Amino acid sequence: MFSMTAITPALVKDHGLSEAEYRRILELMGREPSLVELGIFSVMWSEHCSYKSTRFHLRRLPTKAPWVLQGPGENAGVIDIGDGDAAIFKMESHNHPSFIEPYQGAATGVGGIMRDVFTMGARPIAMMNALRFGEPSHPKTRHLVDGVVRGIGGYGNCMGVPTVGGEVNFHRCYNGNILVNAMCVGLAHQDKIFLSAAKGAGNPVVYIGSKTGRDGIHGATMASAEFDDASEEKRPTVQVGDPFTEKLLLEACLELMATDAIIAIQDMGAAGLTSSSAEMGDKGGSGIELNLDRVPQREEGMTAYEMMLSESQERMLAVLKPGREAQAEAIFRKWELDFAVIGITTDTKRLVVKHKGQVVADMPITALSDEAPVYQRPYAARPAPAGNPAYDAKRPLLSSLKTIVGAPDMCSRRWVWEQYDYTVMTDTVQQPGGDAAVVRVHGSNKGLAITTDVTPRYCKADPKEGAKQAVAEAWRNICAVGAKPLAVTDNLNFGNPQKPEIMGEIVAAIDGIGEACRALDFPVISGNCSLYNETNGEGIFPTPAIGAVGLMGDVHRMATIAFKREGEAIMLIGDTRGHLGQSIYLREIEGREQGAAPPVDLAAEKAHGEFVRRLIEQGRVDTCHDLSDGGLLVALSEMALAGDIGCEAGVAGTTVEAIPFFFGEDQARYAIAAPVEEMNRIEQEARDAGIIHAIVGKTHAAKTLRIAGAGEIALADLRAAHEGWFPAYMAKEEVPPVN
Amino acid sequence: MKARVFVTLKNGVLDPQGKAIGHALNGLGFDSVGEVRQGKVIDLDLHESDAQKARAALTQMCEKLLANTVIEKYEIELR
Amino acid sequence: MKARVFVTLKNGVLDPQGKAIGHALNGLGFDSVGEVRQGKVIDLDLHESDAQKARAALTQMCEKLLANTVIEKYEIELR
Amino acid sequence: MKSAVVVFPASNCDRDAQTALKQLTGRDPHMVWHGDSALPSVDLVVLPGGFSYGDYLRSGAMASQSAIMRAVKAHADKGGMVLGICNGFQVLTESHLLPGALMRNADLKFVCRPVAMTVEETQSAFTRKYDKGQRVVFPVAHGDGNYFADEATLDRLEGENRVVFRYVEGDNPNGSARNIAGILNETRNVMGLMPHPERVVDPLLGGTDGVALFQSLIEALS
Ligand SMILES: Nc1ncnc2c1ncn2[C@@H]1O[C@H](COP(=O)(O)OP(=O)(O)O)[C@@H](O)[C@H]1O
Ligand SMILES: [Mg+2]
Repeated sequence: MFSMTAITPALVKDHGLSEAEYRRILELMGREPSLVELGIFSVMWSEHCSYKSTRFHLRRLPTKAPWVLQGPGENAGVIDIGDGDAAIFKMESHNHPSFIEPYQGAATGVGGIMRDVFTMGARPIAMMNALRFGEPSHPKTRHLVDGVVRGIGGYGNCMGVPTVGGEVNFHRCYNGNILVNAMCVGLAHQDKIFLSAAKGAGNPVVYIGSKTGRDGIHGATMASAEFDDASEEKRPTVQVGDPFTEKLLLEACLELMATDAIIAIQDMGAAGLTSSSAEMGDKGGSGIELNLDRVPQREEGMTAYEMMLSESQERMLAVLKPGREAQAEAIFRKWELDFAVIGITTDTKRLVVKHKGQVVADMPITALSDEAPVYQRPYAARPAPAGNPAYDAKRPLLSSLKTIVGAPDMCSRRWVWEQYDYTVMTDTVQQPGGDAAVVRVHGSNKGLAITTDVTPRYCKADPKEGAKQAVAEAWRNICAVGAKPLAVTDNLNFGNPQKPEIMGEIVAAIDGIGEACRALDFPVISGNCSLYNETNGEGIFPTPAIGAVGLMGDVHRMATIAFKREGEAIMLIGDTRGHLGQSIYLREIEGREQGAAPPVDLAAEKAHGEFVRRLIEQGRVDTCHDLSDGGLLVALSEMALAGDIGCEAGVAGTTVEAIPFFFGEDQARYAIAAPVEEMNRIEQEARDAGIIHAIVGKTHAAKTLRIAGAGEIALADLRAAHEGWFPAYMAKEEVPPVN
Repeated sequence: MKARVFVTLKNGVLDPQGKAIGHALNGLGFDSVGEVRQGKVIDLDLHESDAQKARAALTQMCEKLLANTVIEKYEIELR
Repeated sequence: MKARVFVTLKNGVLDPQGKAIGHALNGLGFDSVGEVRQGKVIDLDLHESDAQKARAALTQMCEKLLANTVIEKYEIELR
Repeated sequence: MKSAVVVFPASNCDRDAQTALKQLTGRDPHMVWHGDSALPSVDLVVLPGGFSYGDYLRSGAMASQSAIMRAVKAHADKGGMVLGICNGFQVLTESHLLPGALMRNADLKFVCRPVAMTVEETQSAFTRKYDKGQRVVFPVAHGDGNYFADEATLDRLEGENRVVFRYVEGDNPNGSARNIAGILNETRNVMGLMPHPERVVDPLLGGTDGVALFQSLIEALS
């Protein structure tokens, strides 16, 4: 029945399968697999699709809350945001393709995460991106920054979805492995959420979107004898994004979803037809039979193997109610997209693939899902450095500040976000540059606050505490604008899990995320793992990026970081002990990455976040900034620059010395500003609630930052440093565009 | 010396622009139009009279900057 | 029949892309590079065997869609 | 005032235009599909922002060939009002309803930010509610907003007071000739501009400077 290709050990190895895995395949199949079947196993059992190294540990994450409508396991997670509305979101990486071809890699990353969200019935309403590049002096960095940012903009802008925030870091640990993590947030009606379970037999399986080409078929497998001959050029493993087609696909899918023709729908992401059909059959407890002759093809002479493994973009697979094909087809024709009935659901629980009158694959679907390997890889914990490092107390505070606000990791990201359309859809009520972005729920007064956070240097020093900190900072950023944090998505970026010390980082980080999310009632509803981020044995810092969403009832009661009025009192909320370990100060001023990561007190995070949020919700505070990288003085500078209003401040409420007081990175802290009488009341309430706080200064008429005992610096000077670095760095060599 | 460099997508790489142009031309009634691919043409003035040297330099320029050899191929024409 | 259409900016129309490429090439040490202009090349498959008809159709395509004659000029090549 | 918004494939500010028109005129605009060949009977046609046809080939080029554009031309020929915003402006120049062309931004980057402009001309149905010389701030969000026309055309535009909005000197986001942000056609019933008035009709979104543009049209057309 199968055209036989001998499955040699070399071929198995080329498919990334171990000998033990192949023996398991033989057992499950009861015979030698065909080449197509081997290809299908190779992608379905890959780390990317099966999460085989992390699945066991991910089970420890909290995923439930009364407001969680759909946790991990679907294309994206879903939360209840009231009034019958749902927010649907997920974050995903496109690290490796972006390193090879930054524009297209980042663009298709954006396209992929958007499909994950709109395949569930949501209209995407906001995008975020968390980016990590190598050190600025590395010869590739500038080119990668330019390409990635243009690629994200090129795709997101065309889609008409505002890109409202993100993160950018530079560090030598990413020299050979940049990270491009993109997050998409969508909005849907709770009664119109679409899942991927292909329930029932005899239902048509339809293919919609772009045609299938030989995109992204893994290079290693191409080396096998069968595929050598025809290829005059080395086949690229990078796909080209087509945002125009994706925009049509989005509108067409939403139009089809407004009918009741769909039983199940799923985007074709990594491993395209293979994973979408296997996952839909698996979730629906059904079988799927595909006829590849009907697949719309872009190139001639495509083999079954190529079609099943192609990662061509902008495609979807859906299962319709019988008899609805014509209705669906009319919608896709209107949008000038390909539409084809390529198969049918069955009750066999098998994936059967036919091509040119032959059965080229016939396999039990459970072999691809439930039976996929799950490893408990050995892991080793690394002792975390302890102690608060020494510092030179004689360094002048304000010149250090100027250096810090102009450092690559700390300067304004305006150069980045101005290349993204962040105002399209006319609901961006808090623009990039603040703590969390806020997008209004269209036609209402509700808002969603969105942020992404992680501090890799903390995670390197102490993966568990660093992961807790990432969750805590995301929580804080959402509270700081006045929203209630609801749920998170994570993107776990790590090195090679087959090394026990890396696996140790993964396990510790998952434990940290779990502990923080549990304590903050902040469940994980979706996520993604990106492992093997290593070059020549050098791994990246553990980088568990956290994306989070919160809800505010009334966008008119929202805080921003900008000082708004002169003469207001500034309060520091939280305990300041002057933690300089792993701080920006130590790194940028003393040139050391040293000491313990700042400890995270989750009870304090919760209490302080709720206290601040209540003040904002009550309309009593509209100026708030959480304290993170760079500590209090950096926060005050950002507040002053954003509002173009100066302030004065001094050490208060503690015996901590000036440098650690102003630059320490103790957690669970916020700076707020309010009129003096209001602040008196707030102080009383803080005292009553047992929340550590101190009045550290006030806003003033001069456009300066004045620090008791350290002098004064003009906002213009700070602004020049803060706004200057990025454009100056990027201007050093003009990089011509791709288009 | 003047040189012209063509940078086009490799065969098999999706060309969304070409696809859309072909579609639009068909829509305008140009039925005879089949596949369309779009590329870049870069015209350069070179202060170099040795054709061999010019070609070597252009090859380097293409590899380093003008083409993204992951997805694009290039042709060099001296004139 | 295959056809190639070149669409380039008219002389006198500023070409920032070409300028940026020239600048970058100089920056990479290609000192012999003088002026650079960037344009588009569009390759078409035509189901048409009559060269004259093909050229007439292509001229129309250029005028209607492929070139914006306010800023661009075009050349047609049959192959 | 009755209005219509044309939806091209990959228009993406169609809903934004719809929302603003609804808010300011009190009635829903007709949403018209690019493949239709007729317009409903309306006073104003808006060509919205976005990336019609992906902006492949040239921004606005393929959209200018849409069936609906013949009807838009006929509407304009009869004196009907047409407003092209961003991609809509590009469609208008590609359709020759407005002179010149919109080229790639001089620094080759997409730019999204608020820009300051002056209202240069108030003798128009689009701007009569502004003061001449008034400074307004609208956001831009485009990669191809660099207005180009030959010197004679530019002189003529200026001479006939058809430059309606001009970027404040030093705040030109795209290299546009003579800081031009928006222009009128000869008969002053077609206007195109790169900045987005429909994004500044709500104080929460950073301003209300766009309101007067829509109110001008409402007043002129009532
Ligand atoms: N890649 C990016 N794209 C868009 N906005 C970004 C990006 N990186 C950072 N920003 C924005 O810059 C601001 C500062 O970022 P960051 O210092 O990481 O904030 P925080 O410390 O509050 O998490 C935020 O508003 C953030 O959304
Ligand atoms: Mg913050």
